[in-house]
Amino acid sequence: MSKPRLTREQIAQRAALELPDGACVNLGWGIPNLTAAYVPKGITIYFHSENGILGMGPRAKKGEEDFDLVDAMKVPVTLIPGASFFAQEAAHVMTRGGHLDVCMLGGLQVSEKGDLANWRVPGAKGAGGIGGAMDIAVGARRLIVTMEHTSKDGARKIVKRCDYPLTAVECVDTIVTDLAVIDVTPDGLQLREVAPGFTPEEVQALTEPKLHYSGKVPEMLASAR
Amino acid sequence: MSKPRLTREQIAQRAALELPDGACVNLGWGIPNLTAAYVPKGITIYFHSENGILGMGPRAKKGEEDFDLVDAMKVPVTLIPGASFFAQEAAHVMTRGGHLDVCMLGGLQVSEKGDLANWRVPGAKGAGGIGGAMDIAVGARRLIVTMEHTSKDGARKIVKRCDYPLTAVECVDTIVTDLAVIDVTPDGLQLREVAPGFTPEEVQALTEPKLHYSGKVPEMLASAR
Amino acid sequence: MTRKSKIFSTVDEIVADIRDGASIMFGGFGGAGFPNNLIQGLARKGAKNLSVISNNCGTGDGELGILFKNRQIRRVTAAFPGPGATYFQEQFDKGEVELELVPQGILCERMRAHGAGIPAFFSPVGVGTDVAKGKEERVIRGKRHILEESIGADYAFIKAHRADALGNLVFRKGARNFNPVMATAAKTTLVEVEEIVEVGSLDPEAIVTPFIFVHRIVVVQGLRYV
Amino acid sequence: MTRKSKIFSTVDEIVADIRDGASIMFGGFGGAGFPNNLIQGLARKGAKNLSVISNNCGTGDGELGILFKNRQIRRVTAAFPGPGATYFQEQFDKGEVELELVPQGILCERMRAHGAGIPAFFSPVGVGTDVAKGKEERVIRGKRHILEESIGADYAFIKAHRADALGNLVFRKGARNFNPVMATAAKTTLVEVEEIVEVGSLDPEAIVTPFIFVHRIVVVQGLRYV
Repeated sequence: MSKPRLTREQIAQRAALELPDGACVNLGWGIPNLTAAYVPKGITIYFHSENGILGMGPRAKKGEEDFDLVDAMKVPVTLIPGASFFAQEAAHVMTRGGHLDVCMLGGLQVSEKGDLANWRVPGAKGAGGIGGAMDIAVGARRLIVTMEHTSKDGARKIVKRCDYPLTAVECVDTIVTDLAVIDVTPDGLQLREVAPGFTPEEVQALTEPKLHYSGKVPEMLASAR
Repeated sequence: MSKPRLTREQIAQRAALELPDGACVNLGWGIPNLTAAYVPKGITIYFHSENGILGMGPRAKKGEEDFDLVDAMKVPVTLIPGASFFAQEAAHVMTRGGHLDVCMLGGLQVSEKGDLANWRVPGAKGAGGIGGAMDIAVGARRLIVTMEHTSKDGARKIVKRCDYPLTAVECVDTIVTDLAVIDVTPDGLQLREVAPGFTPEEVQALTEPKLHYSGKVPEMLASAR
Repeated sequence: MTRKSKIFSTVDEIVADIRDGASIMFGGFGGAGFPNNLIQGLARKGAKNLSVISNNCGTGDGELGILFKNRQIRRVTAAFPGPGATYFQEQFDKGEVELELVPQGILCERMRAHGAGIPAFFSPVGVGTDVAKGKEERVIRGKRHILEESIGADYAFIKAHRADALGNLVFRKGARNFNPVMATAAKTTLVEVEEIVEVGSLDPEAIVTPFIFVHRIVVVQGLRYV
Repeated sequence: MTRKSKIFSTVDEIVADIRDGASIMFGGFGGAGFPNNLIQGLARKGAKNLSVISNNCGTGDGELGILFKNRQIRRVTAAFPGPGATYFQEQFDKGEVELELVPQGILCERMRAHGAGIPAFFSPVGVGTDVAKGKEERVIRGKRHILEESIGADYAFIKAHRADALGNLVFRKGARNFNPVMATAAKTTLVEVEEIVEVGSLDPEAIVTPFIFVHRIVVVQGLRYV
């Protein structure tokens, strides 16, 4: 299995195609955060940050950073017209209250039912940290998990039942990986797209629960290469 | 018993002496609302309104009214320096959360334990209305009830147990009436002052629960005449 | 996918889809911050059997009064219906309209909870009073509390001073009152504003209601009933 | 009775009465809005056995780091201690400091509840996770929720941009973060500000934290750890 999978950048690029024009969107650490750079031309996304910003623009240019204007990853950003500042508590009224159109989080494991584990590897050293992920996972109108399809040691990350500490239960709507786009539905996991060069059978082999699909499964969109 | 009692204005005037400099204060309908006019010279009170104002000044002058700047009684008011606007929900964080130094409410009945009934006469027509009184009664750091000592038909309003619908239980700290100033304490009602010309025994006769006092009870302060 | 503008040209268009039986929150307090144009539009539209949430129940024909006059309202959740709410009071006395009377701060808090994804909370307000009837009571940290449930609605009708074209809002003085919290608690928030300004021209530090809570905007001269 | 000014001349004076065992909230997120001068003052003061609430646990010696380095903190409630919180992580691994790990929005909400007089609320966040351990679970409107209790503190240490002499506050951009909610949830709120202005010169519509929530003010040049 040495065929090239999508890169992290390409996963982000594909994930960006899930964002509708005008959406209010929160991006988590890792691959989700890369997505901001790939918003298709002609649409405007209002990025939300837990510290109380709606309407973040691109990273600040070198020399133009304002360290009071940072995203949740501590990166100095900019604003787009229509942006606003508010308190952290109000930012989480937006997350938990179901006001954000789309949220993207990284994942360590996603279960068949859409349970997400993304904040702690069992047995890892240190205290771990939850941050805003649990509020976001519970409240997002649509939650997209972007991650590699398998772990570095080849373990399957899309599983029947998560054995890592959970972030939230039954919260994931769509999984975008380096091998596939998969929707979590009441009838199980629906394989929507496969990475170019891969077959549904190959993706199924790297996925613990059953993937549902019929006929030819489209390739992950070309613009994502 | 035809000796003159204090007028409503005089009750308000006496109640105003309970306000410390710099206090944040909410005044309810009726006699409490009259108190604002009697704040002693040299001190500043920041009046709070449930619609989201802290730092109300006097009523607006005729011709200078701004009907977006009204108190909870719908009266156009003014602001003093340091005033701020906020939402109704935040105004009640202040009431219920214990942030207001002093609140004053009118009363229909107050019990020995400091229970207050002030929003509905049993059997009255109409739907009644609670307004902000319950949040205020529960949250005030110090709650002063200002009212006439007896009802129009002579019934005692300071009672062992309220039989009118309650506003809140064990909430009243001090009662200022046209006959007395009474503090509600864990040891019962303490008679602090009596109206000029009245004896403690006369006030006790018009008060159902036992009033505690020792020695000579001072007259309600002269400045209140 | 083209994004639809939130701006409607007329009051009648902005309320055109309100169905019979809808639940609607109405901002306003003390004569200030009432979405009176939206209310008038709803009166013309004539949707009936409404379940409404409002601090009060109108003053004569003004504010919510016209909707009671037209018998469009079946049920109301309010803190202070008000002696001036003549149509409401008449119908209440005859048992023709249902009332849930709620302490004002708790009314705010129940809406805020809904907007914040909190389904219920314990409150010290109303303990030992009629408000506690039928509610779970629990002693927490030695104090009695009752359980209050969050409250949402299909629509919020609110009034703001200024909006930008995205729906960021600022209010004017005491006219802010219930409007911001209602915007967070409804599925669809309709706002009437006196002025609409360019996106980017409101100070991001001073925006009170971010546009995420606002779905439809109409610019119209304010109506006030004093 | 003469009213005391809220303005202190030095950081050391403003923290002078903080006792061993005090509970303290600290604002700040992502390097912005940390009351770093107050923290340094507390480090000099040396109060020990502190119970603290903060989104994170410092970065090296910066932010809360110095207090962990000095072993002044016994217990911390945090959402994201952070990999850069070296002193905290060392002490945590050795079991020398107690940690309550809380989802960030719930941390905010528990503080807001405290400030709002709400002792507990049901939350959908953390259901079925480690966060739910030991908490009451209840199905409300068909969804699982857990009961979360409010959280307050003796002191809030916060950072604002500008204050007036009464303590009305405005913040700067993303430096607002946890500061306003903490101001509502502490018995005594200490604020460091970059500038103090005349009472009446802040726009009443744009004040974020009304002075009622602020008890002590010190003007001091901002300190930042990037």
